[in-house]
Amino acid sequence: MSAVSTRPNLSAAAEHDELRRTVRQFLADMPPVRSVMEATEGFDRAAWRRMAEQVGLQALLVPERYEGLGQGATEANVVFEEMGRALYSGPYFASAALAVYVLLCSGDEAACRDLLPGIAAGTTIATAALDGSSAPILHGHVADLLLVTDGSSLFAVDAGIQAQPIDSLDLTRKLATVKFERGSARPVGKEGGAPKTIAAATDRALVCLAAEEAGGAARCLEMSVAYAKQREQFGRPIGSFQAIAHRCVEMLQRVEFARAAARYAASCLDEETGEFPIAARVAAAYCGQAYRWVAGESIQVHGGIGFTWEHDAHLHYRRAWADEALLGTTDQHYLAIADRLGL
Amino acid sequence: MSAVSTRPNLSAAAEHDELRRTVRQFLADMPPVRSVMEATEGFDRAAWRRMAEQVGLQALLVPERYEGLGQGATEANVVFEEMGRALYSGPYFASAALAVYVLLCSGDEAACRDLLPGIAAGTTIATAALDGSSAPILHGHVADLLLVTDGSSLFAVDAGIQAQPIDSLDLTRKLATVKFERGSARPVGKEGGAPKTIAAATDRALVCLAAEEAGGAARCLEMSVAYAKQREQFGRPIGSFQAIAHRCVEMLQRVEFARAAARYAASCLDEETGEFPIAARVAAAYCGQAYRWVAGESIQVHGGIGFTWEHDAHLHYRRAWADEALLGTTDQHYLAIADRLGL
Amino acid sequence: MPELPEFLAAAEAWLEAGYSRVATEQRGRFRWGEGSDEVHVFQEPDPVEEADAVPRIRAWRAALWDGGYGWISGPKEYGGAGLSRSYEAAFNRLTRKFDVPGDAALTVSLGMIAPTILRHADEGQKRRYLPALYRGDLIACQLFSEPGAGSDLASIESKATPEGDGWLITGQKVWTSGAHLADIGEIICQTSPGPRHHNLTAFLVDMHAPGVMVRPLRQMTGGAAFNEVFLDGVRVPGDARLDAVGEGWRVALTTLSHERSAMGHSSFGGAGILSTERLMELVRHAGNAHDSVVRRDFGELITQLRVARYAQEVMAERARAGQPPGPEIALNKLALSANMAALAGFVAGVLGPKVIADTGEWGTYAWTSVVLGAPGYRLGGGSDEVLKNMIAERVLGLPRPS
Amino acid sequence: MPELPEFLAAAEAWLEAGYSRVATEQRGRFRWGEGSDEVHVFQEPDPVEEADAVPRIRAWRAALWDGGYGWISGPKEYGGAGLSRSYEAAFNRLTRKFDVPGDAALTVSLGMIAPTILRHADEGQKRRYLPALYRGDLIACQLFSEPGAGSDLASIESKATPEGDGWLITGQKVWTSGAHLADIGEIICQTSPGPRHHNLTAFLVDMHAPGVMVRPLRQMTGGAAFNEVFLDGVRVPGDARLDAVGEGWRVALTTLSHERSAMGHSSFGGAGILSTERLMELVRHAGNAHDSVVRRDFGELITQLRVARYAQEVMAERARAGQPPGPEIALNKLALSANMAALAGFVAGVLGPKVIADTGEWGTYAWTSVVLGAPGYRLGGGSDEVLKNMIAERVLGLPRPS
Repeated sequence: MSAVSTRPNLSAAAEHDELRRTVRQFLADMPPVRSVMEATEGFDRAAWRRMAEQVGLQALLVPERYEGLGQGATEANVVFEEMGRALYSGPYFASAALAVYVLLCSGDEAACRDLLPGIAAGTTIATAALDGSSAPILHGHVADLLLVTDGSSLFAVDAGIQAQPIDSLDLTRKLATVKFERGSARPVGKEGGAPKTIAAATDRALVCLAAEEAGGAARCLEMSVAYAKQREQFGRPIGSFQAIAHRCVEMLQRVEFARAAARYAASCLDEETGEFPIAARVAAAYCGQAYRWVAGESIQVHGGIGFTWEHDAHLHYRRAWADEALLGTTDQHYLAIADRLGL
Repeated sequence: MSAVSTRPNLSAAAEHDELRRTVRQFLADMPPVRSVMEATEGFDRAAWRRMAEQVGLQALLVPERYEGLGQGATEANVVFEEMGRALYSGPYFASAALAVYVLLCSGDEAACRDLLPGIAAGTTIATAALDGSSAPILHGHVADLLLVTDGSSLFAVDAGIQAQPIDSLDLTRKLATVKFERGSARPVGKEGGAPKTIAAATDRALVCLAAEEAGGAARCLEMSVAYAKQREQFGRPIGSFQAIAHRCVEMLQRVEFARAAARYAASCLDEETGEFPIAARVAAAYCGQAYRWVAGESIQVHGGIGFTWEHDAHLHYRRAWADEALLGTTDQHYLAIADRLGL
Repeated sequence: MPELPEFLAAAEAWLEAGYSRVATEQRGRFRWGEGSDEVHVFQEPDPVEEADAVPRIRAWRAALWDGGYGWISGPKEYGGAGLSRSYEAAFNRLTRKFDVPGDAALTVSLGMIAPTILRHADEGQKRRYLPALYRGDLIACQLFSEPGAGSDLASIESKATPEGDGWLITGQKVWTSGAHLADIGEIICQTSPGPRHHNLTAFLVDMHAPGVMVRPLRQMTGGAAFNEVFLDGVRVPGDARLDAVGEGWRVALTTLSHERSAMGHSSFGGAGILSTERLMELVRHAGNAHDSVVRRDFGELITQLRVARYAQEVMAERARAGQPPGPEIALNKLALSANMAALAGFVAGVLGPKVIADTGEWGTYAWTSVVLGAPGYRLGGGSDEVLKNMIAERVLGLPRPS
Repeated sequence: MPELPEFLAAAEAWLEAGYSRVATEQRGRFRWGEGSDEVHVFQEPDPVEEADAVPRIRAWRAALWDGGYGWISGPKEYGGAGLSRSYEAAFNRLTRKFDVPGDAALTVSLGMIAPTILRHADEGQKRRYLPALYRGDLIACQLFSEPGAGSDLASIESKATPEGDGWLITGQKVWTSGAHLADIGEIICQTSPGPRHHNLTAFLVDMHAPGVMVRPLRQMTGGAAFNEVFLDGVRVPGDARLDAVGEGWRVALTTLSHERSAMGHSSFGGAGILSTERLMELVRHAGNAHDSVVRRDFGELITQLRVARYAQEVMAERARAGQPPGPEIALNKLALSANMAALAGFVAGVLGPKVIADTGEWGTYAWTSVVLGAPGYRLGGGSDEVLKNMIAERVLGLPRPS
């Protein structure tokens, strides 16, 4: 489809059912997130290896010429929805989406050839810090490969990384302060090419994040509806009260629209339609807001029990609020949309 | 009380009950707003004269030395709540509050002596255009006296006014395009003193407008609750459905808080507390938003009938939306609050 | 079945023969200050213009029908072309290149009543009404709401009582669009004192029959997009009954689900008042394109409008893949009413004083129609509350909210 | 009755004698980067600090009581000073000038349970408990919520069965604040299988009695501001019953209305986390004081916080003028939960990445406690939904929502 078309083909959905089932089953068989989130690494190394060996998920977005599966954003959309539902705590988003997109968007053939196969095999855990600051880095404490920028150029660092995980709002996606030796940094892409590469990679990664958020929101809705059917107050299921029922409908609205937004943006990316730069930020803004809202309302529907440490509601709530500051805030997305439309 | 205190005395409320009853009764005895709003002048001249002669409302805020009643913002608060409830369509706000405050804030003793007695007696209808543009002027088509500015100084114009009422959103408060002879303009206050005078007068007039909006919102709530008790759907009063009941509670919340905000700001003005500049804009922003929201929800509670021309709901809705642009928008109030607090 | 390209080539030739092309640069493109600045929120046609337009629309439908394009996706036995919906959609896109009358005035006729007839009518009724509706020989309206029964169809009080071979209908209907143009009306009446939802029956009533009186209903915008319809002992024949006695509620649900779908379709930001270009021009001309608060608000509004469109396209694609939308289609209607309210807030903020008084400046005061129309969107086509009840029960499987 | 100035002069002298003055410039004033940057949303005391604090608080209350300031507005027959509430308020303001322990840990004891006892207890109970509570000899907690009965008190399953002269209580309570410090608890139990709301009775149970077990309940913030309390065949004497058998629901309503009032009191932006100065410093240090979107949002937040304060002051004034607030006091609680949510959104927006990970920067990550605590405000002290039902029925006179 030509680059000027703004309407992507959305027809591939059905054939992804199998992929969805596989990923969902794999994630269901993993150790529960509560059992790993308090460990230092914050995820299960053995399951990470199985994910690579049995399902090959880390290779999903890596082109075949770099030993990947060469799948598109549409397939990633399905995988990330499932990751979000399961609150997967490993470095999947950082390594298999963010870092992969940075390398691909850099256009640095040699770096891709050297670095992508390890990421695809799951033997290299990569992450990226794209704002040029010393802010904490996603999964920095388990990263073998760091993509960083000085604001002008990109560098890959794969040795001498000193990292310290730190307290963070999201208990299921760790952040770390990272120091590394400048000397060990390898330039990636053209000198001065970082801003363009980062902008392109950020748009792409945002679409994965949006799908993850849509999946998380869908899970919150599911828990809420199930609870509203079963919990009785005043002699009847609380879901029969309009205050609860209508809130669940508003949650459904956001979940359905969030899923559609992420799905649509993914199709725009795969088909290179002119709508992509808008659709990416629309999905990012909408899904982020939707997840935050749905996760909050889910606590409310659950009442007291939803406010306890033991209930999973707060893990979603924490994830949703932490996402807000990961790759730009909602307001930044809104402003980007105005810019890109040429206002 | 000293100018640095931020806590006004709020105890005068009880003694205003009599004033409230008088004004409410007077407004109830007037021709219904629907019968006058489609006439060219948009209000009833005879009732305006009775208002001056029998109740003296036009003189309320005019100091006694200018032949007024010398009442304060607290008394005006009561009167404007009632005006808002009744959707009074005459030039009361423009003449008895806005123009009076502009003259008083100008500190121009001679102008006050010459012009205020006529306003207090209701024989002069005054209005003000404070943004220096050629935008339509509130009640300009019936104004005997126009307070205008060139952005630097203030002027009073009382002859050669040519005005044309124009279509406006608010059917119960007319606007007009106005032309006048520069030659007949009399300077008011110090040369270059307009910005200061206008800022002070605007804050004061906003407190009256806020009270009017709180009163309008209270009326919308009243109509909605009465309808929700009486209208049956699905075999029971609609007010017994949580969706309607909770909405009415949210309306009540805004109405009560709006009334309190306007009342509090009025007390701050009367007692010259340091909180006044903040309280004025807080009341303006909150009451404007509250009225707009409550008027809209009131249509929704009334269902189809609320969307008809014949029902009064839309008259409040129109008034509420038109108020937004009268003396600054909500966003401008928010920004002013940030400025004034020294952020 | 012709291949799509052939079909389109033939269609283009047919259109070319009868209608002039719209210059490409005029099409869809919004230009500040050009032409009318009207902001259409409801169809509130000028009576004079309307008298002129209706014959043109009827002629266009007749030409379409006679050319074989009147009902492209319709079954052949009722005069349709028997092609898939994608052919119909492609043809509709093609017509935008030509200067032809729109079908907006026939939204109820073709978007709501015809599908109801296709689903609920008997063979004879289908043959009689479907070609006539698609050919524009008949225009239909929907007679559901009553002053005492807004959202609650089960409290309908209009009564149909058997008389001879037919029925005698008496009652009052309200919020009817286009009743003054309609030849027939789908009416729901009480036919027994029986239990709620089982006491209703649907009929197709001749709007020109003696005893039918149509009166315009003025809504808060000032215009009259709707009617009140009074029926005083109107005789209808036995074959005017749609589906069985007591099935009126089910018939009404079919019509309502099409209504929501038709309304939801306008929820995305592609054309007309929701056009991105038009909104940007508004912001620029109002002089606050550089105000970052306005830019942020604009980004938020566009996000809401686009997401509604994306969701609709994803749903449409699922439908094409054989998963026709169920009751969740009503989510689009909820999005539409929310988006209209958001639009009202945005334009009022951008225009400030220019939206409260008509200074004659092009494209400013005209936006009051959005401010005044927004509340109607929350009420029409199923109020937000009624739709939420329905979705809670039928999509989420929650106990019936009460 | 002493005149207020005399009263205050004497009080100041008394305070001066026992406590040191807080330097004026320290008082209330927030300074960026100084001291702890903790953001207190719930009382989640450190167990060690708490062990230290409670004896100090008890000593302070005892000194107050013995000095005649322990219950200034209380009736003389129960040891109060019999003065008006304005004296009490003036004294409380005065104490802020001195380095004295606050009464925050006694909010339930003095703000909720004591007023309930004053209204519902018999003469003997009043004489026994009121002085002890105000003197700090006893600390009370509230035992209402249960795992199966959150907002719906009528489904309480804890049972009190008559045994000898007294009762035997068995059940489980949850969301109890300060149960681990409390000497007595106001508990609501089922005492008959009778009709809803008439089957409940209130008791004052000794928290040190055999069979009472208190366990901390960890909430989503990570801390444990609340407890679970298990009662396994706890024997209470006959005179532990508060008001008549079957009156438990009415007793509970009294306590709850005081709870809402106590919670609502924190809804305004004067001190602590809602302090305007603290928020402005936050914005400045986050580096976006010149961002007009942030300034606009700040103005909006301040508007909400101030209006809540103004409304409370207007209500308080009405109360002083002899119109004590009715159930509409719960509007303050609704405002509080909305304002906490608005605050969470605002600080998260201002801090961006700084609120999601603890980099050690002063006064940044500490605000996560607002993000994590906000949902609790909507649930505690009557959920938004339950309060809205109550207000709809009792303030607006709507039919009981269902």
